[in-house]
Amino acid sequence: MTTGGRETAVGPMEPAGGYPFGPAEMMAVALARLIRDGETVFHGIASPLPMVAILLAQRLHAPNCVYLGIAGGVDPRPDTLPVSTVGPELLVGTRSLVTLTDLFDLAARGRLDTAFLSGAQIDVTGRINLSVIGDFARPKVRLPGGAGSAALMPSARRTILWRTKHDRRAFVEHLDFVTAAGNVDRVVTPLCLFCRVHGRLQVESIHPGVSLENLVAATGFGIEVGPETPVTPPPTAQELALLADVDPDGVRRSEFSSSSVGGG
Amino acid sequence: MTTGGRETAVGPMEPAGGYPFGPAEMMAVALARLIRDGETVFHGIASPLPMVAILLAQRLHAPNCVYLGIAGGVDPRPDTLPVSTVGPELLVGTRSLVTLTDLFDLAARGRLDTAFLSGAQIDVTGRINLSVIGDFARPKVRLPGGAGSAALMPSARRTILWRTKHDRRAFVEHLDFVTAAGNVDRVVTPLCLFCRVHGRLQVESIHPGVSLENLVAATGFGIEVGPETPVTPPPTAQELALLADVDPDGVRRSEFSSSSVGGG
Amino acid sequence: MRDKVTSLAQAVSGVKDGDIVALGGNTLHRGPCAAVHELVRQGRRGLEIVKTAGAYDVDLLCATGVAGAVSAGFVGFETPFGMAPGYRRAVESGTVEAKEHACYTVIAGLRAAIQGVPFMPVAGMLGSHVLAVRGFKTIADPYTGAEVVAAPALIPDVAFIHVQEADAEGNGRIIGTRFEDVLMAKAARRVVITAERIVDGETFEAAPETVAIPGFMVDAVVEAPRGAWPCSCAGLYGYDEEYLAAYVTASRDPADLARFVETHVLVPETSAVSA
Amino acid sequence: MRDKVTSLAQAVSGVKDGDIVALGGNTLHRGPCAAVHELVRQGRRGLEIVKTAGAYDVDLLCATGVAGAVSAGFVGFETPFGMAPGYRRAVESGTVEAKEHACYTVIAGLRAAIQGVPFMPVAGMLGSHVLAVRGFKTIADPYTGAEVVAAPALIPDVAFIHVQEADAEGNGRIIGTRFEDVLMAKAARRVVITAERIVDGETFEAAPETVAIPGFMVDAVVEAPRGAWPCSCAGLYGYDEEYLAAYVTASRDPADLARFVETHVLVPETSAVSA
Repeated sequence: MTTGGRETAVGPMEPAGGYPFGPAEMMAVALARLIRDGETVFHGIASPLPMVAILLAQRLHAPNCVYLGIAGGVDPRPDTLPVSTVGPELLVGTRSLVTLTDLFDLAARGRLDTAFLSGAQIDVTGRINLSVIGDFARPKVRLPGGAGSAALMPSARRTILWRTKHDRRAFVEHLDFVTAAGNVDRVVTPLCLFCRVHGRLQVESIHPGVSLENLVAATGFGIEVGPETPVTPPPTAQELALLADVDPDGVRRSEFSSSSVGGG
Repeated sequence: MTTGGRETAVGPMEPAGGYPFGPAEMMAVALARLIRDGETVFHGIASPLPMVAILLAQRLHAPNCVYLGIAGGVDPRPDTLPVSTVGPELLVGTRSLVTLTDLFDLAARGRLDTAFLSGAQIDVTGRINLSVIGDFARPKVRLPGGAGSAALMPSARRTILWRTKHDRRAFVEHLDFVTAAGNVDRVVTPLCLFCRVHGRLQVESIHPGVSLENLVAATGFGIEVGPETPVTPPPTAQELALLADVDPDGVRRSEFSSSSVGGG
Repeated sequence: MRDKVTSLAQAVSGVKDGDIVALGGNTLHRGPCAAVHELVRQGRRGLEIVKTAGAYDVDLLCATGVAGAVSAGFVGFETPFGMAPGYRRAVESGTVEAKEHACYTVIAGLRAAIQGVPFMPVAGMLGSHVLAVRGFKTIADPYTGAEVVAAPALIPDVAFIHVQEADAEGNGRIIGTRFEDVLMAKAARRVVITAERIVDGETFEAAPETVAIPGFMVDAVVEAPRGAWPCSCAGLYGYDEEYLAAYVTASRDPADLARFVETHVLVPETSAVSA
Repeated sequence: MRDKVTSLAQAVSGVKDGDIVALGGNTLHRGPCAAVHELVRQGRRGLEIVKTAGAYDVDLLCATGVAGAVSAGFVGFETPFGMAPGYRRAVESGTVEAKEHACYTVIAGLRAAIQGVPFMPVAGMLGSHVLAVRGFKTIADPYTGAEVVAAPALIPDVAFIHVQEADAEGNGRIIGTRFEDVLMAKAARRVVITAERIVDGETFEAAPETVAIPGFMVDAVVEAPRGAWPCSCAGLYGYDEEYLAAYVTASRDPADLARFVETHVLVPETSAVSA
């Protein structure tokens, strides 16, 4: 029904340490590592990387994390991964059905541990814009909208943002519109991992093969990096093997060739 | 699982016009006649007479009235009638399930046509008490409570009250507690049919075999009756035949020998 | 998801004196009576019981001193058995507070809890003294100024829900009507499922629509055959007319009631296998 | 209950210019696209479209001038096809008003409609500019004084819901996830069900849990095989990748779009049997 991701190689990383990986693999693994065992974890629309990351984390260190998706399944065991993360493939193996309403409610009453969200623009405080570029009433670019983010970012215990494009149009000094603000914990990009400390994003680690100069040049807000900045541990052989098993068609790469922006 | 009603003969009526009927038959038929074709109609807990009346009306003049019950069924076709009107017997033949929440919501948005409710006490304005006799905080008698009535009486398009005891303890000048108030249209008792005009109950018809003196003596609030007061048409042969078919075990009579008060 | 199967005693031991305890089912049907019996055996005190419409479960908890308050729209044994004598006596004597509700305000309070908001606007209710005795306030709609009743959030510390089938993860399948059980399971801080039988959860994968309670909302699962008894359990058994009639008779007198409870409830073997 | 089966043209003809129209489904899945195509064919104007997350349905209604406003949390074709060009152009040129929502405020507005109250308190949302651009107000909890966002009631004039099976009374069986379709069916003044096939309703009696939309809430039932196309319909067909890719390409240019609509939408035979 849906095809897997395309084989487009994007980003600055080269296979390192003998394991073949690119930015999609690095991001999927980095996202998976952030998931804790036993957590309730949500992703929404247009979210192939979180989908892959959750399924990978369940195979790695978080067998009891509860995977809740907009597709309505709970801990699905999909036979094939859809590129549309609302797809009925994500109902295979589910034992109960939940609606988006149920999941927003879960967050609202403080019981959703982690939400994966994204933004067309992300600022240094972790706020996001998924609404417009330019003026709201007569925008230069009408973006798709924030989906669940305005409700989830303040109410989920933590939000992990991801963005497959890391450039000065995505990571900005000033948002054109604040679609959502809230409990952002980490941001994962093809270049680095941000954590939020005292309300501001800072680089927690830089991915292998990325230069400090490129990272600074690609980031529209001020960051402090230097030779002491840790390097993200590259995906291990086990991580890559399980990733290939979870996502044999490479759906994790689909976001890199789409005009879509991950949603909520 | 449940037994049918007992064969207790209660009330002032004698078989009339050649058809054998007592107060349970008169009340069931009088309630059924009030139901209009195409309406959405609800009864709740402890409501054998409305249950029988709705099923009877569907067989008589209202085949398209929609029967919604607290048991969760829609237009059930029970094989046997339960004495507990919450019973799973009222799920037989249903094609969808509804919760009490759904039915209250339906009323709240103005889409429930008729609710059947009762009261331990009923006053001349049609307000009811199902909460306490005496002081609320330290009551002389703690009654079961109003169930859905406080929500439904103001929001259902109309409420039909019924009460199998018609005496001065039930039809009172002054309620000890107002459990619910609202859109009461008719009240059916073993003695008469009340309608509400300009906010006050008045006798619309007196049941056959009931004397005016008895009706006045049994009613705690002032009523205007006289020789010109119409007599309720007795159940027809067709009504009684279908009633016997709908309720062969005589569940309609069960309320007359119970300490229970019909609910909502 | 992890295995949550435990014993009834263990699951109930998590209830603390004074907790707000929601009970699934409605009147004579699918009440979580095995759990209620265990609350009596464990001697809990001062519980606030939440139910839209209760019967044996609420009456027994009031008559045995377990309940300190009841937030319900209705407590009675319906037409078959009439009034609830234990509840009546407890409220009339002042040992239990009747927190008068319409069933819909119980629902509204649970909805507020589910949605993580402090109150829920609720239609109807105007003209009822319930508002005054409960201190329910009205609030002006910020858009039109219209006044609407606001029911405060009602957050159970624990909900007990009896189902026909559950798996070890807590997925609960309810056959027939769900009453307000799903609301209770979502609203409560902790959810205990008692199930007629524990089944392999793979059997739910073919029809997840029939699973009313998703396992991730559940904290403990207990296998409790006939766990709704003496209530009915749709598809399996009706309510126990003889037992309930005897209970209601006994419940009218404290000494009779004490003997009845001693025989039928305090001895686990009896209540577990009776009828 | 009465028979509600009618033609698609008849069912859609009840929509008036300017109506608020809710569409079931989500993004590329189980949208009521047969009804959407008929709205285009009948040339409705100025509709306010309500959806949590839309794609082809919302984009087409914007691109063809049927929609005057969109109340949605998201409009886009997700990762497979990216942004929604027709929606973008219509909003950027000012012919369609984007009534910015979080999906949860759409849900909150529908909940207020369902519950017959003028507004619904909704958690989260603080810090978002959505509040300001939509004029959403906050309200003080009358019990604690805590401020909470109040979403105004959102009452669709009509909801179109596509299901796998329905009976003549309007009982609608949905296989797989229900998205927010049940909320829409309850909130709307009028409900139109389009169904892959109309079946004998007796088949629902064995498993009423699988019936998502009770018939008594439904006004019209239309048999519409492949009625979700080009969206997916769980258990029956996937989304039509080739068609959607072609649509998105055409939608970028008004002239191309007009030709595409002429060929694929305005000719009923084509859209009814295509793919």
